[in-house]
Amino acid sequence: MLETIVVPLAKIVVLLNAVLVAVTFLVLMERKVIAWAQSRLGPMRVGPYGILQAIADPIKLILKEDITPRKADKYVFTLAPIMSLVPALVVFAVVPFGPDPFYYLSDINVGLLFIISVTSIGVYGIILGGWASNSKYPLLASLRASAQLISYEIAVTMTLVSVILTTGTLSLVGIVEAQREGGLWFAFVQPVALMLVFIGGLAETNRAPFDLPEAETELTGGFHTEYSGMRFSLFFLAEYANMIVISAIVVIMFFGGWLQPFPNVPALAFLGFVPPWIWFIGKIFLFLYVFIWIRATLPRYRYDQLMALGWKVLIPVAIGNLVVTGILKVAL
Amino acid sequence: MESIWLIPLLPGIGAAINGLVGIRFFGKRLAGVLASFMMGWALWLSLVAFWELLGDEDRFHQVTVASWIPPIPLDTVDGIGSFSVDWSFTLDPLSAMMLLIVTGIGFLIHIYSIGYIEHEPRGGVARFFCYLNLFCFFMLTLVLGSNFLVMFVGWEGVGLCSYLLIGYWYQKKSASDAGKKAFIVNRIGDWGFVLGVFLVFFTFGTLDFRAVAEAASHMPVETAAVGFGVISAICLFLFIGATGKSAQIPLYVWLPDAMEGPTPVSALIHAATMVTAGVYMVCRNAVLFTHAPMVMEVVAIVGVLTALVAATIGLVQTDIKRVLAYSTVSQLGYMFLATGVGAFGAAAFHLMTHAFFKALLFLGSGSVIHGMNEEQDMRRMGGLRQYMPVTALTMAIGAVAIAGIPPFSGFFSKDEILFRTYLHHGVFVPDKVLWGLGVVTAMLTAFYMFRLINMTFFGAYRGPAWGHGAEDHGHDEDGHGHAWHGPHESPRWMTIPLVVLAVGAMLAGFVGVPIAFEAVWPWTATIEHFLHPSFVAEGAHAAEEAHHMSLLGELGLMAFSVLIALGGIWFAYRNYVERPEAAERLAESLAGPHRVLTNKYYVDELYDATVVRGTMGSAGGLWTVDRQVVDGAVNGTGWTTIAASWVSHVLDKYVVDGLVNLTAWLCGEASYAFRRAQTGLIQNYAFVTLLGVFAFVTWFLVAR
Amino acid sequence: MAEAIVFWTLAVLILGLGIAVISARSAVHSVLFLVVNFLLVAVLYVTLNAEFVAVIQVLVYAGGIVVLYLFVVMLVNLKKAPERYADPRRVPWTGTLLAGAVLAEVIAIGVYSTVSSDGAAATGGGLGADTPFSDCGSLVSCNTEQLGWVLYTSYLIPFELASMLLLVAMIGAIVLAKRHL
Amino acid sequence: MLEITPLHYSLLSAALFMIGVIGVLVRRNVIIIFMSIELILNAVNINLIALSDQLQDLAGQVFVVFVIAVAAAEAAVGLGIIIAFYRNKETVNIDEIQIMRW
Repeated sequence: MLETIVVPLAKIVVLLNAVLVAVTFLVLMERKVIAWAQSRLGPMRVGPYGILQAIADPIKLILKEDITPRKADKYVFTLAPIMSLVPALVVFAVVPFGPDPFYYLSDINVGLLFIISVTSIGVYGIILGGWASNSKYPLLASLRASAQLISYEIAVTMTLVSVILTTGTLSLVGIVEAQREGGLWFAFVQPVALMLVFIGGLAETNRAPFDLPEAETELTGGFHTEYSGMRFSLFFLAEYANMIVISAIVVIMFFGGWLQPFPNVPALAFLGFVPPWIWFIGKIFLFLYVFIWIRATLPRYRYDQLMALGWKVLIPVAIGNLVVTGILKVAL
Repeated sequence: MESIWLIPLLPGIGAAINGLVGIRFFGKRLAGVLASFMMGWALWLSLVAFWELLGDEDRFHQVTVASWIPPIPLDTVDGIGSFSVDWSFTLDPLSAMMLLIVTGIGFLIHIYSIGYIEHEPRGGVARFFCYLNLFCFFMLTLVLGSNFLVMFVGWEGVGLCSYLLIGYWYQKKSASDAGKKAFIVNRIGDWGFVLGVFLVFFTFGTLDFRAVAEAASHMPVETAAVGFGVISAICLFLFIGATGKSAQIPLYVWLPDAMEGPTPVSALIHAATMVTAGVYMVCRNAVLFTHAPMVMEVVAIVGVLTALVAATIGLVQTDIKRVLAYSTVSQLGYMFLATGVGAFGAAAFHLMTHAFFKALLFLGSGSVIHGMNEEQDMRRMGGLRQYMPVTALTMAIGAVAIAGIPPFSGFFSKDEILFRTYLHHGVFVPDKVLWGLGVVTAMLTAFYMFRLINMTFFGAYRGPAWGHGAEDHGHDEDGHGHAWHGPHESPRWMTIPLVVLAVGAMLAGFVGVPIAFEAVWPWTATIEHFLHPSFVAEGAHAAEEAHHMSLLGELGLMAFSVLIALGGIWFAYRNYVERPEAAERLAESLAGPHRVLTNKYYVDELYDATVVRGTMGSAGGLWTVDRQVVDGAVNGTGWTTIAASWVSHVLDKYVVDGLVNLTAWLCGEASYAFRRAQTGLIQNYAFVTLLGVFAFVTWFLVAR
Repeated sequence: MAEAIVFWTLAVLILGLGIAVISARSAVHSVLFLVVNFLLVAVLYVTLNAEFVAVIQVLVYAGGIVVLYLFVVMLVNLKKAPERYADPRRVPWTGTLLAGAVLAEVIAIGVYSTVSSDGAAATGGGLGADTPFSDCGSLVSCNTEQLGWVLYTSYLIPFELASMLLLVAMIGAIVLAKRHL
Repeated sequence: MLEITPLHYSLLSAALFMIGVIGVLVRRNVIIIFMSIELILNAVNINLIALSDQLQDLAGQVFVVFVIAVAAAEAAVGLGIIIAFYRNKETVNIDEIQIMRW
């Protein structure tokens, strides 16, 4: 009873809270980093160096009035943000933070497929949010967003297949173990796949330079224009949780998950003093920083450019990468 | 000699360039220079080939360029033969001589044409030179061809070019009519030629000249005693071809009309080269003809009659080119007379000398016409020697040469013909009659030639007046419409060929000096010896027959003919220079014959009344038959069909269609219930499917 | 016990959502019910030890096909209600009754056959025994590998045919839906 | 009742199948009819998976994979036809789609 119900439940509670708190601080981190990139200071008022801004923002969002437009489809309007956030959180069920079963909720043998399939549910949140608002700009934005997500999902999935081909397992723990046994992070084995997954991940999380669905200059705010208060904050949470998910996938797939750098090199064995979950979270934050860095640096794509990139560059390259990987796998 | 096939090809290339590119893009001078250059090149190759031939023991060289007609089994008199033709060319003495004539005179006339044709529009010049080069291409093919069919290609080709060039000024009705006339009359001759060729193949199983001659030499000579055999038939058919091409009775009528063409054309085609093709062809088949003495006699008779008739017509013509045209016909008659009496060498010799002086005379007349601003009537000329001295002098040389005054070329060749005619023993015709007619013709020749010279260059100027306002008129470079400033000498382009030809007309005769002059001139009868191998079969290197009579007799004959010629000249001088009115008086006193001669013996009218009208009449009759009877039958069939189809239509509509409609109606009525089931609603169909499932499941349930 | 609870819960939800799908007034709601239905069916698959198929069900059906339906529903944004006109010849209620009857019959057959041939099922064996992954023990732990093995050996040609079918369908859908090619 | 036999799954499958059939027969919106067909396919899949588990034979799961592939193809082409039809006739009511009946 304890093993099958209480411990997992406790882990779930801790994990969800950790993710949500991480998201609030991620928002603060984003504001600070962008401010520094633009030679500003960013939030400075709440707490020392604005640290407590991370607490103030959620409080504000929760306390704001939650408006439902009269012509909106009420149930769907409520359902949409939930459908957006839930898949992002469900993914953490299979993310391993460390080598022991203690560090993860479960290790299923189709872990990677599970992540892909669950994230593909996330598109409902966006598309229904836009539709339920019964307003033309959100609808346009949601159609754009879902087309974008589906397109890039194909490229990412194709790329991940080539990684699976390298490891021979779909289990996330297995993938990390494969990197430990190989002594080399897959970032060095599959550099093309890394680039493809990272670009695709940017697009799937609607981050710059692919933030078309929330292009405020064109669509007055994107698919969540009509949302406010708590329901808006759910979309907000979902986006940042998705960022963390993508970072986690990239780290697990290509940067050795909880492994220290070059785990087979004895000279670097002293790095093992740092606990594995610290390594894992540190790498995730590194990639979150890259996300923010890119947003501060690159301009937004035009919609046709976005589609051309997805269909005419990423997918062919992904297929080519898959073919090359297969040939090498057979040849070596 | 290996490259003799290139000799015809060069003008052919020139024609292609001028025709395909030149008409659109070339300037006048460029077109002419290109064509002349091609002819000059061909001339050079001909000279080289001739030189090599002189060094060749066999005096025979054959080059096969390609296979033309692959072997086809065809019927011959000896069973099935293999009919195959190659593109092969032969160089032997006869063709070498013709080669030099065609390329040499052709080259000079090309040069002359550059000057003559410069008033034409730009495209017309290129067209002219294209035709001229094309003519040379075909003429050289004709000359070099080593079998009947290759020769026939050239034969038809020159006919085509003749037609094109006579009709060069196709806007002029008379020119295009003359072209058509030449073409159609030539067709009659070609018909004979083709029949001859068929018969040659049927008889000998080959078309190669040399093989035919070889085979014929083994056959008996078809004298009157032997009878009229197949060789005679062949020769007669070939001679019909020759009469067409070489303008002999009865097919000579086209040649005078052909003078509608530009004068260089008249000189090249209708005097020097093409019209001699018939003579050449007869000489080429000398072996065949010597085996058919009766046909030889016919040839001689036709030749001498043509010579006489044409000469008489020439006496009264006033158009300068027509006089020369009849003169040409007359001289061609001489050549046939020579072949007819077996003097093929003399014929070829006269052909050569005639080419020189007749080309000279034509070019001279062209120069006169050019200088007189397209005036051709001699009655409107006179005294022109002071305006165009070079033309006058060269033409006078030509006239002397044709009249047969020693030592000019005409004397040697004509005298050889008359001499051989004198010696000839005819089959039907009494001895010496042919000779007598020839002599009369010689006198007439001298007369009408000097009539021409006198009327043109001597006496008072009778032509139109001309303005002296050279300064008043802007000198138009294009030529057309520029004011005429009186008779003038022609440009260098034209006079230089005249001079060259005049030298040729003076000296050409020395290659054939009679044997009688052995004492004073060691190289006698050179050309006869040179040509002899061409006139005998390969195997039969028989010694040349010696045609001898006493030296005194021979010299006497010569002196007689010279005297006759001088008499003609004197008569012309008296009537046209000393007392111009005497000619008119003479014409009045002999009004009847004069009118007959002026109207050319009414031959054109006769042909018009018989052949042309006959053809037109029968065509009209046939047309009427066609319209009334044939068309009537066709229309009747049509009406019958319409009526029948109407009946069929009624049957179709009411019986057949009725049955079909009945069937359809029955089907439609019978299927009413089934049709109701087709609602078009997919769900109803799905319902029926479900019904089937229900039935199945029920059966399953019950059956258990 | 636990299996029974899970099964009955899922069965009731699946059937209820199925009815909701065909009875929802708005097409979008219908699509949403369908998605949830499919997710629940995927859960059912998991309880039946078919993890890979369950994930594929979510990925292809819920993540792909139904999104396509949602797209089409939004594109066909009708001004008048799509079901306003009803042909008088249609037979919906008869059909429903007939379907119910067939269902009843099938249940009857099922109940009878279970009673009559009790225990004849569950013979075991199958393809799992002779694959290279037979050392995995049960079908559960190596489901994906074994399915892949079977799919790429015994069922290779049908698999390739299915891929060709998908390619053809893709091209056909593009040709059909594109306004100007 | 408490022991779950394959029969339970088969009857669940049959019930879902009939729900789909009723959807096909009753609804006039072509899109919803298509969705009903998807329900039918799912019913079949449930049956296949259940029997696969019962018989320990992977063929059932293989067939489910094929069924899903065919369903994807059917959805793509069918929805393409609906789009094309809607573009021409401005309707998705199946009762108005009957001009091919003759």
